[in-house]
Amino acid sequence: MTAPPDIARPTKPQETFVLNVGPQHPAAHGVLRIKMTMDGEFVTRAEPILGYIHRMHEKMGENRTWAQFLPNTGRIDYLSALHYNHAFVGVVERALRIEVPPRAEFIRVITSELNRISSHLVWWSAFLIDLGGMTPLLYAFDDREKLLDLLEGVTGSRLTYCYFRFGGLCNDIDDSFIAGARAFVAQMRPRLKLYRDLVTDNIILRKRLEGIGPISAEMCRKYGATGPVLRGSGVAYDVRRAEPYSVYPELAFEIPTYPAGDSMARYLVHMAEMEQSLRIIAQALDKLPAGPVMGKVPRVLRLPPGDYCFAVEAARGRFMVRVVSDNKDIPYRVKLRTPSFSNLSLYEEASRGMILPDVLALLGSLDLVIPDIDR
Amino acid sequence: MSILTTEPVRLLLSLVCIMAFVGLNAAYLVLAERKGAGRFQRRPGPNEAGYGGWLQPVADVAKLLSKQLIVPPGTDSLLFRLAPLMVLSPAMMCLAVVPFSETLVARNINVGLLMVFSFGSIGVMAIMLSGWASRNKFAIISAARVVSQNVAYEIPMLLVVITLLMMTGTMDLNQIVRQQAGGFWHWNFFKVGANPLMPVTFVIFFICMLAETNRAPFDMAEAESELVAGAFTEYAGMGFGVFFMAEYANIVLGCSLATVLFFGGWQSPFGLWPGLLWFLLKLYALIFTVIWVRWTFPRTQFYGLLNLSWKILIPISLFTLLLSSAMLKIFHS
Amino acid sequence: MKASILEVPRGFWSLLVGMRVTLTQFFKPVVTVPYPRKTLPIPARYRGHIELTVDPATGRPLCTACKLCERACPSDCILVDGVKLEGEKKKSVTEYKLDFTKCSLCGACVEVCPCDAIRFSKDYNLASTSKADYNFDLVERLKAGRKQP
Amino acid sequence: MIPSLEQLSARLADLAGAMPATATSGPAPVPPRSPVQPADFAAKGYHLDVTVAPGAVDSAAGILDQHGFALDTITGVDWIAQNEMEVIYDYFHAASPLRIVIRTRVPRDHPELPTISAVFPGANWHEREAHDFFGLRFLGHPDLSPFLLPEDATYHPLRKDFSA
Repeated sequence: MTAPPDIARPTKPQETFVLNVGPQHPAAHGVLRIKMTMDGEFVTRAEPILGYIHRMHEKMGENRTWAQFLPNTGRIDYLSALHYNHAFVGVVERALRIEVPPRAEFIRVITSELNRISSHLVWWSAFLIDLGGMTPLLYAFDDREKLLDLLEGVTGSRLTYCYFRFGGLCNDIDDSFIAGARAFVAQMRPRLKLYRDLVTDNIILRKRLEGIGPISAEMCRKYGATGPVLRGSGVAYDVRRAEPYSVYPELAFEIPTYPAGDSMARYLVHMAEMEQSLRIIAQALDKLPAGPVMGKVPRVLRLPPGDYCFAVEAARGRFMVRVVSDNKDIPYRVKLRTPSFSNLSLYEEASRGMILPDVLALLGSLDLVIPDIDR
Repeated sequence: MSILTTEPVRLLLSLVCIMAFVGLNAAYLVLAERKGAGRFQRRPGPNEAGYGGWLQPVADVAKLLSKQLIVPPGTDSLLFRLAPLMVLSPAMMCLAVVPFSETLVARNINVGLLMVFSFGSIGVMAIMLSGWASRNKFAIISAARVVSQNVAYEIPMLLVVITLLMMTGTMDLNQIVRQQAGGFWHWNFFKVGANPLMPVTFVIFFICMLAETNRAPFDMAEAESELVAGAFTEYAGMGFGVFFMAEYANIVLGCSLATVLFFGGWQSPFGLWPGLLWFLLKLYALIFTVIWVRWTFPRTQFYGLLNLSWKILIPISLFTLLLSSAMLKIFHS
Repeated sequence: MKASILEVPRGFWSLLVGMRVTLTQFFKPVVTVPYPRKTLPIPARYRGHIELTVDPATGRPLCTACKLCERACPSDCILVDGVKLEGEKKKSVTEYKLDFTKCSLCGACVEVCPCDAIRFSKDYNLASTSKADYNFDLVERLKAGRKQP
Repeated sequence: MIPSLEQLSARLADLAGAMPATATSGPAPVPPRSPVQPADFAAKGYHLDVTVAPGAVDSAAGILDQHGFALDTITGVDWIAQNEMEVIYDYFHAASPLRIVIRTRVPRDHPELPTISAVFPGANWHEREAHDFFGLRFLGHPDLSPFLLPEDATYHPLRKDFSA
């Protein structure tokens, strides 16, 4: 609910107070701080203050070899590590024109989509915690646990994966993974129905999200917001379709969009994306070719001079790696364009004049990962 | 025996019993809530202290008691200390008039219902005071919310109670229970002959009770994802523990009232063997529902909460009131 | 008007549907594992800290102290030293230090090793109040027989 | 209105042509080339590589804004050997697969260029970040206080002569 016009008027400074939400606050997942200037319970200005978990990944990139930087990518957005892996191996493969075997590409897609579902499940449950519903968290984490078990079986880690390699993968999947992934797809569909019954159709949730924090497609464009935020504003933009990479062109899936632009639309986009991811996984498992999982890669990686970009659709939107090489075995510059950064940048404009619970609902619906913003 | 029945001793005894009842209930309802939440979420809940977690409340209380009571600098220390006392005492007072069985009632006064509602309003003030005295922005917002929430929900609740009063014609709680004797179809909840919307009135009563006790999905006062812990943010140790106890004491009170008003109090559902056991069974069934509701729904938005009261509950309860009075006039005059 | 009146029973129904969901879950068995009393099997590819492997023929570490892992490590947490014993073609390891506080378990060392002399252990119950306890000496650990099959 | 590559190149070439070519002091890293270069997407990851004078980045942003582009990111590259600072603007389009790179070079000891945050409000944060990391001064920017770095930071960690 936005403020009626008489409340949204510019208030005198002595009539407002400053409320610091974060860096330690239950609604600030991680260490985001939002300095809110409040007029009663109406927020006149919400200014995000960043940098509490800044680690300077970009400087680290200039100090280690291409291969050594790869583990870092999994730690930028810890919830969609595989997509970030994918972008970085993608940029090196693009520069060196490395052929990736089809089996490896299919496995990349399968694991990435599993990762996307697990990321969305975390978002969903954390969002519901923001809205005061505790139980969905446990149901989502129950499902996510199965996902993590699957991914741990092939990658060796549960969260900050480092599974993709330049030219392929570090190891092949086995039959138990394929069977497990199929079983997961089969049992996730009824679970999504359960989520719908428990939460999505719930009148309290709908009242809480419908019409809250509307973000227009134009505002998204001006701020460079992507991912579920942009799709929740009715724009069918998905890097998997706009700048096709890997084997996504061979797979059928839809880009779910909802035109309303409110928090409910962003919520519904997330839920629909999980279904689409399941669809992609099922197709990719059916089409999975045999063969090697590692292509021919030069022993010492030296990228030809110049700059290269590679964008992927991470769970939160467009993630782009831009590297500049000066023909050495370490990058000259690594720029990480992270989706949460751009998505949060519209927050100040979008949140103006709303009341505190709605501002926090909007914050949750943007699907932020704080290390992804601060890098 | 003669000493026991003298008035001062009886008073003291009933006070001690009520305090023990509230204390035990608060302690074990916390455990029940955590265990229940666990089961709703497919996990076992606390299971380490004692056999299956049965000593968890003891551990909790020991922990809370051993903690330092911090009065932050700059607070209004008198009000800050007074608020926890004020929040617990009304709930205990009100339980004095609740008939646990035909004879087991501390104070059988003929305006019991009135007393419950008048004392019940004090609890709001206590939370407001704690928010005010804490000198904390989150607490102030919470205090403001609690007041407007409670004002908004007092109205439909009283309208519902008036609907009932027109049927019963008395404010004596024991008398109200006696009127519902003989089989569950005589309970007020099922008296659709007097008012076809009786179940709806119960639902309104239940919703208002949740809102008055600041329980999820109406826990605007705490709203931990927005206001940290709301009015209780600055409280430590047993100060916080008392607020916690008061919440459960209020739930017990609210559910007892619902039992008495709608489900025949200590009457048995088959018209046979009335007694304390039935009362407790119904009481805990209702409390289970309260816990069940909390662990199912997200929190309502603050304006949604006020809208629910003013735009939905009050019109419906006014309608039931009119319907009731019309039916009373037509069929019973 | 009609829609907003219809919303009341529909909304109430949606609440009942939600309560049905949680109630059915209430009567299902718990899914959690009581951790210290019961543990789950660890997958074969689990990445614990690295450990040295032994040559089954000689019983000595396979490591030849070639220092490839030292160079591959992105976090500089490996320090290897070795000597060339008489009558042998390759060096053998005398010192293998792993600073586990810096390790990010990326596996670059394991992948780069030409003679499969290191692998991931399955050791995850690591807790200490002292940082110094994580300066592992893998040769010592190997001698102490921690988790060697 | 999805722009075609030719239209865009023409408009941006006008812009780049109107400005004097970038004056490079010191050894030129690459042979002089046309300011608007089509690039092979499969090899580089973008379609059009436009070099403009530092003063023209805001007009370039204006042109792209008219055509419905969105700002992807702004970043710097410190070419310490040439004593220059390169600033790169990435743009993407939500309705077409077009990707455009606008780049400019400013002297390293005097890194000033106009802000584009009036055209793209989202550039505000990207420019603050570039200021943090490279010390680039965006003229007309509302607030260039440290953003990701600590609030009292006076250093610029991504300059190549910075060492912790």
